[in-house]
Amino acid sequence: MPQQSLADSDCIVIMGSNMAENHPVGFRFVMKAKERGATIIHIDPRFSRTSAMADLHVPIRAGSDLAFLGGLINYALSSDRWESVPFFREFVQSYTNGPTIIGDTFKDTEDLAGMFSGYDPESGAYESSTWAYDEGHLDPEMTDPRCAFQIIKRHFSRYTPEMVEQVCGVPQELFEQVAEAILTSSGPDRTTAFCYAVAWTQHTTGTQIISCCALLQLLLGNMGRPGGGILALRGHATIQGSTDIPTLYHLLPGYISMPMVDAGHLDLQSFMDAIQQPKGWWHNAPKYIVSFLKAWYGDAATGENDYCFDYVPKISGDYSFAAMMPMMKDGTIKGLFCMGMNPAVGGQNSKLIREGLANLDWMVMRDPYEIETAAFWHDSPEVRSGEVRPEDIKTEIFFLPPAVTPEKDGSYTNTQRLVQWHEKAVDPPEDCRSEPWFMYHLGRRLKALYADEETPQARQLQVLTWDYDTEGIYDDPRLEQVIEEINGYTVRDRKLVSGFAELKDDGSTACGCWIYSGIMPEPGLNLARNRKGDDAASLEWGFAWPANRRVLYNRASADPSGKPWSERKRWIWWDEEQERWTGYDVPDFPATKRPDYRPGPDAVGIDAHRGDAPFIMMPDGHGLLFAPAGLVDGPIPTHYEPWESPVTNLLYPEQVRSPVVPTFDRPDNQYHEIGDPRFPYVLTTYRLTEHHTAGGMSRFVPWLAELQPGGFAEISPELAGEFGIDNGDWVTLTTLRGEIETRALVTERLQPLTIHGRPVHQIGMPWHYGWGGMATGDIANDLSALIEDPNSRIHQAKAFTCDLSRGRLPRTNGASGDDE
Amino acid sequence: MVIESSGFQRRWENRRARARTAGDEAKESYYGLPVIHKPHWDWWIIVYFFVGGICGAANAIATLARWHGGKEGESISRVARYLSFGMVIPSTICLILDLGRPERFLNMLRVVKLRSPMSMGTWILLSSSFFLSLLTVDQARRDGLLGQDNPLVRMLRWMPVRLIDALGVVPSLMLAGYTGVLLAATAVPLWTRNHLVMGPLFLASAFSNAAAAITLILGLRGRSVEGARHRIERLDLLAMFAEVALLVVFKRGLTRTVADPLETGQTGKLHRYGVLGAGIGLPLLLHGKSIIGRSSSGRGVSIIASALVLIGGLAFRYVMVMAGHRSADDPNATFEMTRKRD
Amino acid sequence: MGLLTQLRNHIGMKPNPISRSTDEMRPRTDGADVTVSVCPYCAVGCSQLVYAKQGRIIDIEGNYDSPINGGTLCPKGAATYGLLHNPHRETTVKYRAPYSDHWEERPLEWAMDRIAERVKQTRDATYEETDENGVPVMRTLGIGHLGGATLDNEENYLIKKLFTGGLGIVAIENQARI
Amino acid sequence: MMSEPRTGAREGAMGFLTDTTLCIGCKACEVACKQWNQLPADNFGYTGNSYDNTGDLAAETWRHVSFVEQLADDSGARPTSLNAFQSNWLMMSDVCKHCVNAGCLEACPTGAIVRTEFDTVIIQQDICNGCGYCVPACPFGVPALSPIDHKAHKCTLCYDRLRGGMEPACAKACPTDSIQFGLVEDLMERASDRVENLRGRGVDGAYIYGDRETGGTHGIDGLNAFFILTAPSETYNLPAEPELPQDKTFPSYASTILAAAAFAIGAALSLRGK
Repeated sequence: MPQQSLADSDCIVIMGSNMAENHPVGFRFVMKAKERGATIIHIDPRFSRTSAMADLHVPIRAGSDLAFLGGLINYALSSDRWESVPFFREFVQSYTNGPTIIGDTFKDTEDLAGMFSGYDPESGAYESSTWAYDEGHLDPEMTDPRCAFQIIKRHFSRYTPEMVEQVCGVPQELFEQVAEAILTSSGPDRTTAFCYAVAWTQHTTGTQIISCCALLQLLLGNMGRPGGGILALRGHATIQGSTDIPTLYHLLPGYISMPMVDAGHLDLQSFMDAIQQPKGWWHNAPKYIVSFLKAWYGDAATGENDYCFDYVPKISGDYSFAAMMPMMKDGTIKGLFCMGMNPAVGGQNSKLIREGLANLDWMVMRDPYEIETAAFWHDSPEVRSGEVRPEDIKTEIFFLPPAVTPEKDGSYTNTQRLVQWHEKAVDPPEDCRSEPWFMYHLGRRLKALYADEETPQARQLQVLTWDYDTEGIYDDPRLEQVIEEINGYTVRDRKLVSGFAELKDDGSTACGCWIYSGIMPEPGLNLARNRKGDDAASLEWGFAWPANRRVLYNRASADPSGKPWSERKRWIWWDEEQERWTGYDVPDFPATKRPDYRPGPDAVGIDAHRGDAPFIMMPDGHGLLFAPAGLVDGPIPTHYEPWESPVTNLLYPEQVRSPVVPTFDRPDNQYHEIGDPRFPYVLTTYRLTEHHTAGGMSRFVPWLAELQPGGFAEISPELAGEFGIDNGDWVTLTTLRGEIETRALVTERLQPLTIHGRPVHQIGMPWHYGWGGMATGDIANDLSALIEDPNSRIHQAKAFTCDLSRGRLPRTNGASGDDE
Repeated sequence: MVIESSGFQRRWENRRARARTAGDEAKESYYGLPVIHKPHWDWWIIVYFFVGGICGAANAIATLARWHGGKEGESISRVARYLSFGMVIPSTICLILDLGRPERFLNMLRVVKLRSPMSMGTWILLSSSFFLSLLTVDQARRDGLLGQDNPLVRMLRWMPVRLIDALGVVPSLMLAGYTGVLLAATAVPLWTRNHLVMGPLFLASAFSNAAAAITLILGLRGRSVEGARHRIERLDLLAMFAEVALLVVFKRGLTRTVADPLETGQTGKLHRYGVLGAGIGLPLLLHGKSIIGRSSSGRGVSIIASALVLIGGLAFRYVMVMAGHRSADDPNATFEMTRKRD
Repeated sequence: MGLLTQLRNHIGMKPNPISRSTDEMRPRTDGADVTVSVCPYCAVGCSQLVYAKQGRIIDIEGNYDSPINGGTLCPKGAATYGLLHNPHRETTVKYRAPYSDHWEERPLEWAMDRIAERVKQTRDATYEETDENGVPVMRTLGIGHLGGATLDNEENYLIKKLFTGGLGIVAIENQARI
Repeated sequence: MMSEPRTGAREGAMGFLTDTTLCIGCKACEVACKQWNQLPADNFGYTGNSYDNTGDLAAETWRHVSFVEQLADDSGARPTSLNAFQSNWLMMSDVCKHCVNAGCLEACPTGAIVRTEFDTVIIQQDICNGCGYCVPACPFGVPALSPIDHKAHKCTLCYDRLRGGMEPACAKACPTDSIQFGLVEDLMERASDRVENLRGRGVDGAYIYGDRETGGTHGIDGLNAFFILTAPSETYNLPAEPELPQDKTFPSYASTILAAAAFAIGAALSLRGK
């Protein structure tokens, strides 16, 4: 949902995010909603600048978000408002897979004490066949005990307000205030929005926390409607773009999976069969895959050679960020390109990462400043303490300064899928060059080196199309050609397509990224450069993929018969005369499919969906209360304790942690046991308004460095009282991965919570700081561990445990920041 | 299974007294940070107050001594005039060097602001040094320093000395006193609390310093000017009594918080022992015999006493400026002055 | 200016003496050319106006027209100018030889050639055409890439295309994962 | 209804309304001001004063966001429901008040500090000779001498931008429009409506700081850059009833002249030969 739509919300729940601090301008719209009488709720372990503006701040134990959301689901389903207002039941019945009967092979965590059926102990993974639907059976009344709705109800039945108080530390009356606020602000004419960020994703159950929120929003009918939905607040300028056109190991552009050996993607056909879905939009997958291969390999890609499918490398394992670090340390990865990223501070277990960097043969560093990742060999805690000497580090490092945003053309995709073009104002100074320049000229050089070789690796590069014209004083590649390639064109006459609907799977079209198709419908017309905003959906400002739709699944903003659920929440609706969908947004639905359309028996793809099935990407067009496939750690969100937690799992005592978490059991990455007495305090890391992620773009900028010039950890007065620590004293934090010293900001904004009847203290620490730049401090990520969420492979930095002690580290030459 | 709620009360009395938090530090005032900004003034301005005060007072004494004094008055007037002229030069230099941009000192003449003591002070310094230099030139002529009979001397004889003398008194007196008003017309609590007393206090101190300086010079000049010295000593004592009185009035007018810089710390000690003790108390003691016996004390005593007064005068200005800094830095002093008066 | 006006301006006559330069004061962006950019910091996507004169950026502030930020910016967005112009910014190529304890200056072209050679060298040494059970994988695990969340979409496209499609590098990651 | 004007602001006076109930403490104003005026970063040091490491207005810092944490009562209990509008963590962007009668302007002996056609107060950098008398003369502690060019500096309410018809940099950058720029009479209208609205929504501590009623601003006669606060002004390091220091000059002159006369007579008597 677009940020502007928050202004129409009746209740905004900010959880897993500190929006006012990390997305201040996005928070404008929350303030607008507040001025119109919306209730703002901030659920966070810490009272932060977001809580200061909220009507309700709910302190919660870091890592227990899912228990809280489960509590909300249980509260909503057992509330009389949910039963009395017909809208809720009708929304769930017609737009979700509530009525679907699940096969009897499925066993819930209630039956198997915290586990789902289909778990294979050796491989440590679920096999999802036992979660399948009982083909074709529906119970519209949703009373059958095996229908998804009833399974959900039973699954969350033990997430009572008392349980939430025990697990999350949130007093019952506070929990009920939140639940009532959300319930009364949901309905036909009222919508509640959730805003979240990495404090939800960065858990070993991160994906499930978000799917639990989606489940709650489906039950409350807040999906696809103005002022409703879930807004992911992403942290980098184009982190959304970098997952759409991914520099990620497991994806090809347009969320098409990389070919995987162990998933049987051995040739093009098996690959396409695995991705294609009989029903729903993914039925078109082959068109996008073939067009993508034509874009990369051009004329070399023909029907005979599977459109050069073999040249696309296949993955057979985990090469995510966390896996790459040990691969560097163990010598598998010998060369590294690091462009605008600072893993020596931002990566988990950053001491291991610095050791990995020291074991590389060569590294290419592209950053405007000499950040810690570029300077690890001559200035790092290990070098300062004498543990490591530059003379022992073999890494050959090339430091090439890049152009900064206003010195190069290009587009960013922001947190609401909006692609915006930024124009080049001036040429970059001296040796600074833009990334396209670097990639294009590196590619040209490599093509030359491999020009007359016959090896398979040479062949792989030779077939790649890499011929862009250049312009400007530094011979930058013309980005317009790159965008044309991304947008897609008909191969014969290179005529640009107007959208992914025109892409074919017979090799007649080429398209670099199908979801961005339509961004350049005509040569020179880059929709990302549109700059006509208005105070509705601003369709003339930039280009939102897919096809400029601003609210996804906005068909759900109309009832099954196509009429808006209410005048106040009108968004798109069926226009009987024009016989098409119309409204304030581009309909995320076939424009002319009547609401009462019913598919024929052998209908395929999107035609197989009914006229009242808003979720066009889902196989059956319905929102998933119960996810039969797609997530590797269970079809229904379940609360498991973070990998390191001071308390056991009250809901599932036999299964404290999620059973399928990928771990890195290595001597340099040890984990703490549950309830480990040596590390009794919950530690959560977070960001500040004044700094940017690993600090590379803020600790070196004087105006920002002076606003938060030194690292600190936030401690509650009660915890500080036990150690005799006063505001401003030095403290030391230790985990099995490392120990750091920092200053204590003793503040009432943190408080101990009662978990399982005993007090649990929480410590908060910003993770921007490092030894470089003008704002320095010890690196918080020296404490965190390499561990991953099973679905997204993101790490756990929002809830792990640590020990606290007074005073500084006995460092020999005062390695850390200034001493007083 | 039902988990009964712990009915837990979220208070932590049993823990050790709560640690001092960021919230605690902002309870009394904004983390103890100053509300107003203190002036940058230190030694340049302190010296300027000292020499400026003497310059103004000495010129006034010189004029008054000539009108009333007869032969002894003449010698006092001569010493006072040359002393005053001697003090004008350092005053101007100190003022200019204290400026952030000394090269722009002439900008002081761009405007006449009656409500700005510094603007008025500039014009006062200008006019008093103008009259003073004329009178000093006349004095030099009369002492034959400019030669006996040359065109310059003949021309100078036409100078309406009495008129210039009369005109010069007012700016000189103002020069001696305006420095107090300069401090009073600021937001610094110590200075502005008792603004009416500041001018007179500085004036009194200037007179006692000038008188002491003249006494010192006469004392050093030996027996020939014994009578003149006794007269100026009388003025010195009068000025010192006035200064003590004004200091008492000043101190009583302050509340405890605002007076704190004069009570505690380095400025407090310097005030009690330097200004009051050495600067006024000791000299009065030394002159004690002459005060009771209504006779004049010996030369040695007079020299020591006047030297002490001068040191006390300098200490007084140092204390006033530095205590002003502390007062400006103390938020509670400012809040005391500006609390809501409903 | 006549002596009289000089005197008038300089000897205490005018009560509110506005100087000539104050009287002629203009915004420093007068006459600058303006381009529309996007803030490089977080994902809210604030639109920025970049003022530049003679090839040098002089001011970066919010763009009123944007429906997202409507001219406003956060502290980081407002400091974008400081990201470009500040004493710590590196503008020349630096090279660290293995086991050395200092940076050396190197020409850009030399560095690009050397990088291409090192890539080819490492790639050839670690290239797997097929995995152990004969499945064509055409990849190298010897080279990795980090970064992308702050790089333009076009850049990400070229990186993925060259590194994965052309060189078979699979260990490509960005900040979306940390 | 044209009520009696709430400050002495002159015709066409422009100013700031800083509504602290909308301030999210993001410090965009501090940075936008420094960026437009190209002010260097000044102090470096972790203060521990909650999130305020800026500390105070200074020669190179013309906007300063203050933070005051008021979460726990003495026994340590935290609130479970917050009363409306930023009651537990006060944030406020402090700035020069551009007083209707400005202490710095009246004190300035060189005429460097002048009142512009927008009724704002600026320090003309081509005139100021760094005498520093404006520094102690300001009842709010705004101007300061720069350690770099030894001249006095303070917020100019973006006089150069106003001359170009542009909005001041901080008001433009403020994401939640806590800093609003405009004609003082309009802003005062908006402020009084806002205070009424706030009081209706449970913020009964809200008031305007800088008009004649609250604090009277003795002699200052109102601020062109005024605030809506929700706590006693001392909490934000603002004097409750500041005075215009220059109101004391004439009485002080009078007492000095009297003393001078007395001393003249005293001196004359004591110098008279017996």
